[in-house]
This record gives sequence, structure tokens and C-alpha cells, in this order.
Amino acid sequence: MGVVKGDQMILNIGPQHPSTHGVLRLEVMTDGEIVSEIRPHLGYLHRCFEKHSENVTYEQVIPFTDRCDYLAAMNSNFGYVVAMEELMEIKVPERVDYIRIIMGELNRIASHLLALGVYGLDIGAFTPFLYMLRDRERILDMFEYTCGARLLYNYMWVGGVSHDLPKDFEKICIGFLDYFEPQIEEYNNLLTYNKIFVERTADVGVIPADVAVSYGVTGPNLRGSGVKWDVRKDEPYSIYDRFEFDVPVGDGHFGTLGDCFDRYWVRMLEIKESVKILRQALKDIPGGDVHQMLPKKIRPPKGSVYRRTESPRGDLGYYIMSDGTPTPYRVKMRSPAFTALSVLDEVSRGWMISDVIAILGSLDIVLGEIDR
Amino acid sequence: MTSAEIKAAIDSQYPGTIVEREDLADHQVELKGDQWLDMATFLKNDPNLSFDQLECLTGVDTGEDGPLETRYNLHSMEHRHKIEVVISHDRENPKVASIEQLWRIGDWFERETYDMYGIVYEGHRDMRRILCPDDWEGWPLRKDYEGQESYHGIVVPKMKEEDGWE
Amino acid sequence: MTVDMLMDWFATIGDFPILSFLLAVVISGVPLFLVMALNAMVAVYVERKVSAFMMDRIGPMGQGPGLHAGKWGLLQTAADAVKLLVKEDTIPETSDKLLFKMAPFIIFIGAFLGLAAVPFSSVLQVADFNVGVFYIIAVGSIGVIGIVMAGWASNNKWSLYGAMRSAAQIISYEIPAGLSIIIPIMMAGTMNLQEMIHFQEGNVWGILPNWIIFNNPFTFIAFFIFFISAVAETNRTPFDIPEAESELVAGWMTEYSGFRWAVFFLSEYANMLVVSGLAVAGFLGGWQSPIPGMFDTGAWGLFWFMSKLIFLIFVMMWFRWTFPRLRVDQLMHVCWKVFIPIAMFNIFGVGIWKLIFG
Amino acid sequence: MSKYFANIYDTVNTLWTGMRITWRHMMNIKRDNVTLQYPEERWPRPERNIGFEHEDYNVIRSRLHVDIDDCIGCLKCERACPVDCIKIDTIKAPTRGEDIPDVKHTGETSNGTKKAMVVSRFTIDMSECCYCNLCTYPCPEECIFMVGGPNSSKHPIDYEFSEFDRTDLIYQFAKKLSPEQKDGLQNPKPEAEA
Repeated sequence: MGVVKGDQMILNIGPQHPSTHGVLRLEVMTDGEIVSEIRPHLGYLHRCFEKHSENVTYEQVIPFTDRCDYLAAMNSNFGYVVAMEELMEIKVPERVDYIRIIMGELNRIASHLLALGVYGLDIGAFTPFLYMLRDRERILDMFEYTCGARLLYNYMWVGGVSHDLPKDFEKICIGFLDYFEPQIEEYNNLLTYNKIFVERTADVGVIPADVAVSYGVTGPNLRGSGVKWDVRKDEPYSIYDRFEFDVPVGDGHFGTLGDCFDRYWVRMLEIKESVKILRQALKDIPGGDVHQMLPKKIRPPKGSVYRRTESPRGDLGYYIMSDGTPTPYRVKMRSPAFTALSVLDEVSRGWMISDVIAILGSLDIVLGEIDR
Repeated sequence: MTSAEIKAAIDSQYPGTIVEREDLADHQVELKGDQWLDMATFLKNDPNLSFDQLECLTGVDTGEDGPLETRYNLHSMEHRHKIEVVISHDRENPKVASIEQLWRIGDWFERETYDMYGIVYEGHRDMRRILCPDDWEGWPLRKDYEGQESYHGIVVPKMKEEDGWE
Repeated sequence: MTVDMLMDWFATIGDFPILSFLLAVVISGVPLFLVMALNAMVAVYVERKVSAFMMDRIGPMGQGPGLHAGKWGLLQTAADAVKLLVKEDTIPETSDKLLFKMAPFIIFIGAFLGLAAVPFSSVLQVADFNVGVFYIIAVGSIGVIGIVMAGWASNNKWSLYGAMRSAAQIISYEIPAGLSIIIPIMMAGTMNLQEMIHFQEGNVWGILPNWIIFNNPFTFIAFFIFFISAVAETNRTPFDIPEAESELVAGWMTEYSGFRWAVFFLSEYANMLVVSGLAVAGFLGGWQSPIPGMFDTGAWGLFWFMSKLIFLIFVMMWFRWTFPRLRVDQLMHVCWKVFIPIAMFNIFGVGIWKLIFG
Repeated sequence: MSKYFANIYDTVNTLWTGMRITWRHMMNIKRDNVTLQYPEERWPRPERNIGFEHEDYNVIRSRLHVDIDDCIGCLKCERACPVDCIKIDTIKAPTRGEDIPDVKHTGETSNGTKKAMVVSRFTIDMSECCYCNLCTYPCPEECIFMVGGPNSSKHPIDYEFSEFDRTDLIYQFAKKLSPEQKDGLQNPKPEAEA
């Protein structure tokens, strides 16, 4: 008897599919349930961010950066303003740095909460998702209290922030953290340690460290592969070097190093580290004016800068080129989710369709950022 | 290593490939494009340099008549140093060797730059548009780009034409 | 029993056996259908509320007149039903239209036939077979034909995947379920559900009711194996891989809408009723009161049976809103490498137990 | 073999832990419930100073509003808008700082600035607005703001300005001028001065 070999079937996952986290089309070659190749088709959400940026002024780019990574808009703002300040050689007041870090870390928690919750949803657990969304909602309330918007903030400006913190923000934030920390244990008991969840994620979709580096995978995905690389620690920007925090890396907790569970687990640990940073920042925050360094008209000197920052999804880099006019000559956004998605084909080969969903979810992509 | 040392290392290995340019900063170096694949292999594999991470790949259009450029931001995880490599292309026939097989992320980065600037990366195994549709005309991020007037029968309005607006 | 009773009663009026048989079937079938519909409506409402409460939400609510869904959202399922009935019934252009239209009814028939043998009380049972257990297990497998038909006829890759997964899953899980339900048969020495429930009268060790689940450790394990296999057979989380919404959109139901989809829905909840009914009759003493000798006359039987049934259905919902979903190979792993060996061991154990103690 | 049973024990244990959590939440729904029944209950909206001198501005971004009597037609907000959803036309006023009643033009703003321009059109397309708030900062008279606004002319915060027709989201703030009125402003007749 010869080997039974079926024909390959092409399955289109997306553009309308519950688990593609946006509008992404995956052209999946399958043999039965086994996936042999994946061709991602991007661009359904392409909004010409880079072309648009060349036609507006430097301040007006900031609302557009919000819309790239809409789940971590503060961090998108943060990356842009840090790059701009490096280009213009501005040193912002200390209070601004603290406020930015508080906002950035709060948004990191919010973004990770959504990523973890949606990951549970991809695996089939509905309830943890709603618990996490419930807590994320409280963070969004704090953002609304601070700057008036819940999702797309336009909060950080070159040289400052748009509003000062409200009067009792510190108290509200500490109250939230005290409430939030015990919740992490509940998430763990409900989802993380759940045997079915572990079975679905451990040993699945292993990204070895060298593959991850070669594919430019960054952030929690890279750290899940065991590479201790965090822009906040290794190329500190703003005042991240003043805070004590660990960089959690994957350790093959339930399976192989670099599997889906490690990527999930690193995010869970990072939430705890963010809480740590927040507590330190809220304790030491100095007073002062937040509008002090705002330039009237932004007209950076000729030149270019590439600056990367640590967004919840990884290294968010901005390549900004100035020709001395009030509009940018070139703005390039190197988005972490773009590079993370590119590894999908290599990682998913040989796994089943259900695992592709699990791997895609563990990469935590945001299509707004991939297509820009 | 500092940027000057990296430049010196490149110069000693491939003499005469560094193009002198006034407007580039310290961390940037312009290289001639004809040996780029060899040089990239050297940059990646030399134990003293070992640039194992391609941080970013940017296409730049230097103006209506100027050349196109590709800018590679390289970073070494091991030595924690970085360099930005600039390679100029002829505007009419922009092409350079692909580094897709060295840094795998180059695959999508080069496709994106091809999509936006029309720079052809020779040796790339899958040179297609990535963000724009396959049948899009023109290279959107070039400075002399003119938008299509219609796409598959859908007229692209230049101005807002709504009641009560104009 | 109802059919037999009706036929006996008709026989007193006159001698027309075929007509009286048909009449009896229709008369007892209509309430059965109503039970099914009512069950689906109540279960959908309860499921919405249970899921909402578990997720810190409050589910469907309404506070005033107008377009609200009634007090506490009680009219939500009615609104759902109306919506489903008036929805456009889409049939894909390239589908196999005959099979596509037939599939929901085959699934429905499977669930409906199973319900006929569920002993709601000592008298309320549509048909009292002497092979009741065997019958329910047998007609329970009809549904899978409908599922495969639906998946194939839809001409949709997701549907096909769903159908294939479902066929593999239901056929596999019938084995541990069947092996576990053998244990009550061994204990009671009969396949008749009424006799099986009568066997569970009285109490054991003085305090516990003499239900088969409490009879010995092997029956205790067997109940859980049966119940979990039953959850798998009804395609509910954590075994809902045939319709895994995050993977297969809606599995074999992807192309269905409106009334046909409502029939699927009805059958799913009726299936829950059937398998829970079998579990209650086989392991939890059927309509017997939990306190032996008290509250076991008249309508109490129906009450106890329904409470046990509702509890089991609630547990299924509880599972659904707590657990993630298994992968298809892990599902098979659990079935073939965990449940079947343990179920086999259980049969052996019960046999020994009966030899020694009983 | 022991691994096999350890696995089963692990599964049962972790699943039971999870079930206990959902059970607890179900039982404590009265305390834990986070749902707001929207039309009847509403979330409290934070109101506070945004750092201008006027202390009672609102931080909330809901709908743009223009106090057209205060607008001097400087076009700063139009230039600041990244999505070009503001459109302003102005006509040079015949006399600086004088009221023109028939086009509802007041000569002075509430801050006392004398107006040199008649705003003949001030249109905001709220269907395009991206709520970035950039237009409100450069305004010298603080007459464009997200509703809420200064205490003196406070507007209720408005989130629910949905419309059935998209063109209804284009808000006209200035009085529409007829061609004759426009003509009259552009070429003031000598007898009007007299």
C-alpha cells in the first residue's frame, strides 16, 4: 500500500474572521487540519499614515500616531514625542517625564489586559476576557479623567503633555493598583493555570531565540523566547533608568522555551512590573509646569533620527527626517506588530488550524499598526 | 564599538566603498550599493560587528530629481552597538541586492519599501506589493507621486463634495 | 408509557388499531415538542443570565414599556424566537440544496426521538421501552448524520471542517458514554429506564439515597465519565470544537440562518435534555426523592426529576463559561487514552464489586 | 504511569479552581456587577480645569462648539485641524469693531477684542472630526471648545449627537449670508457710511 496523500486545500482565514484581530487575510494551505504554509495578506487597513504625515505639521502627526496602535495610543504618542525631542534636542521638565511614564505604563497594563483576555477568547474561554476588560475600563476612566479621551488621546506633545494631571489622580491611581494587584492572581487561577489552557498553549508555536532576532520580533514575544531585551532597560529613554524593575523573560514554564504559553506568561509578569514602576513614579512625582518647553512652532533642524521605544507590543521605532520646514520630510513607523506577524508563516508550519489561531493570538498583533 | 570604529572596520574590509557625505550624522554611513550583499553578510557575521538585528529599513526620496535611498538601521544584540547604512539608488532604475535571507525581517521591510518607492531588491524571493493592492499604479511615497483618478471604477475624489460643504 | 396508556384507552372505545396508534403518537408527540421548545426558550434565557452573572454582567434587562425586553429581560428569548422566524432564510447558491434543507430536520429528529424515552416521572414517559437505555444511545447518533450532511451540503470549508470534527468527536465519545452507562445496566440488571429507577429506591449506608452513583466508588467515577462524555456529545464547551467560533467561525452552522438555524439551536438544547435525562435516570435516581421515603408521591416525582435535570444542565453551562476549548487531537487523547481505559476498568470493578457484595 | 495520574489530578484540580471562581462571581453578582443600563443610568463624566486661565473649562472631548459672537476669524483653528474638518470664510468688515445687526455681527468679543472680520461661514464637519482637541488650543478668544465650555455660556456635554443623515453632522455656526449681504460687505456703499 502506498502512502495516502490528500490534496492541499486553501483556506482563507479572514478578512472577516473572529480571530484575526482586525482585517487580516491569511491564505492557509492545509492538508486536513495540518497547516503547511501561511501567506498573510495585509493592507486592508492601510490609511497612508506615512504619506499623510508628509502633508501635515509635526503636531498634527500625533493624532495619527494614536490611530496606528489604538490599543496603546499613549505609547504610540510617547515614541513619537521621544523621537521628536531627540531630533530637536529638547529636555522636557521632570514632571512631564513622570506623567508620560505613568501614562505609558498604565496603557501598557491596559493593552496587555486586552491581549491576554483576547487570547483567552481565542482559546475559547470567554469569562476571563470580560474580567480583564472590566479592569481595563477603569484604566480608560483614568485616562478620560486626565485628558478627556478614552482611546485616542493625543495627550503627549512635543516638549510636554496637553493637560496636567487632575488634582487627586495619585490617589485614584494608587486605589486602582491596590484593587488590581490581587486580580492578577484570579486571572491566573481562572485561565493561566487551567490545564486545558496550558495544553493548548505549552509547546505550541515555538519561536527559537535566533529566529526571533532574525525576524525582528521584539517586545514580549522576543522575551518569551528567552532574550533579555527591553528598550526601557537597554536603551533607556525618558527617565526609565531611574526606576527599579525586572525584565521578565520566558523560561519554558510549562513547555518549551519560546512557546505560546511563554509569550502569554511574559505579558502577565510584565503587568506586575508595570505596577511596580507605577508605584515608584506616583511616589516620586515632582511638581512643576507641564507646558514649559512647548515650542510655539515646531521647526526641527535638518537631519534625521531613528528612535525606538518599548510599546506593549515591542520596539516601536520612528524614523523622522526633517528638512527644516514645519512639515516632516519623512516619517516612518517601524511597528512591532508588523515584524511579529512576519514570523507567523515560519512558526505555524506543521501545526493545526486551531494552533494557528493560538499562535496568532499569542503574537498580539494590532492591524491598525501593521497596515498603518 | 563606536560608529567611527565600525566605519573603520568596513573601510578596512571593503576599501573605497564608503561615500563621503556632508549631511549625514555620525551614526550614519553611506555605502556604495554594488557589493551590498557581501558587505551585509560581513556586517552580520563578523564576530566583532555581529549586527544580528535589522531594526528598521526606510526608503527615502531625496527630492524630485535626487536619488532614492534605502536606510538600514542595524543593531547588534551581542555588542549593543548600532549603525545606520544609507544606500543611494538611481531614480530611473532603482535596485539593490536583497538582504532578505540574512535578516528574515528584511523580507517584509523590503516589500514595503518596494511598495512605497518602487525600489527593486534583487534576489528577493517574493517581490510583491504588501500594503497597496497588487494592481495599484505608481509609488505612493515618492515626492512626484500623483494619485490615481479612479480605481476599478471607483472615482477617487480630490475634494470633499458633500451637500452643505462646498 | 403514555402511548401505551392512550392506546389502551382508545381500545375501550373501539377497535381501530392503526388509527389509534397514530392518534396516540400525535397526542403524546405534540406536548413533547412543546417541552422541547419551552426547554430551549428557558435554557437560552438561563444561559444568558448564568453567563452574565459569572462575568459580572447582568445580561438582558428591561425596565419599562416600549422596546425593552420585559422585566429582567424575560421577553428576550421570545424576541429572539420572533427574530429567528422572520429572518431571511439564505441558501448558498452552490450548496447541495436538498441535503442543505434536510439536515436541520434530521438533527431535530434525533433529538426528538431521544426525548420520547426520557422518564419524566413514574407515569410521564412517552414510550417505555424495555431497551430504553440502548434506544437513547442509538437514536442519539442520528444527529451526527445531520451534522455531516449540513457541513457537506453547505459547500463551505469551515462547515466541512466543523462537520468532520463533529463526526469524529461524537463517534469517539459515544464509546466512553456507552461503556459508562453499562454500569447502571449491570447494577440494575435491566435496560428499562423505569425498572432502573425503581432499583434505586431506598437508601444506602443509612443516610445516602440508594442511587447508583453512591453505590460504590466505581459507579461514582462512571457518572463523571458519562456526564463529561455527554457534554462532548452535545458539542458544548470545552468540547465545542465543531463550532469553535474563534477558529471555525460557526463550524457546520456557518451557512444557516433563520428558522433552519433555530432548529439546530432547538436540537442542541433538546440534546442536553436527553443526555442529562439519561444521566439522571441511570445514576441519580431518576424521579426518586433525595430523602428516601419523603416527598415521593404524585407530582413530586416530576419535580425531583426536573430539578436534577436542571442542575445537570446548569453544570453544563457552568463548564461552558469557565473553560477554554480543547484542540481536536487533545479531545481524542482524552477520549481514547483517559476515559475509555477508566471506563473499562470501572466495568471490571463493578463486576467484582457485585460478585463480592452483591 | 504516575505522570498519567498526576496529569488527571492536575486537570481536575485546576478546572475545579476555575469553576469555584466563576461560582463565586455568580453568587456575588449584586456586589460585582459592573453593567450600567445605559439610557437609564449614565457614567459620571469628569469635569475639570484643563489649564487655561478660565477655570471652568471641560476636559471632556465630546462635540465641538463655537461661540460665533467671539470669533474674530483668525483661521488658527482651521490651520490646526489635521483632518481639515473646519471651514471658515471671512469678509473684511467695513469698520473695525462695529456691530452690523443685519448679518448678526457683533463688533467686540467678550474679551474686548475689536473684530476686523465678518465670519460669513463657520462650518465644522463632526463626521470627520477626530476629537484630537488641537483646534481649541490656538484659539486666542477661546471661542471654539468641546461642549461643556466656559461657565458663562455653558453647554451640556453632548455625546449623543447621532443623526440619520451624515450631512446633518455638518454644523453651521455662522449665519448664512445672502449674496446681496456679501456684496454689501465687500463693496460698502457710500451712503451706508453716511
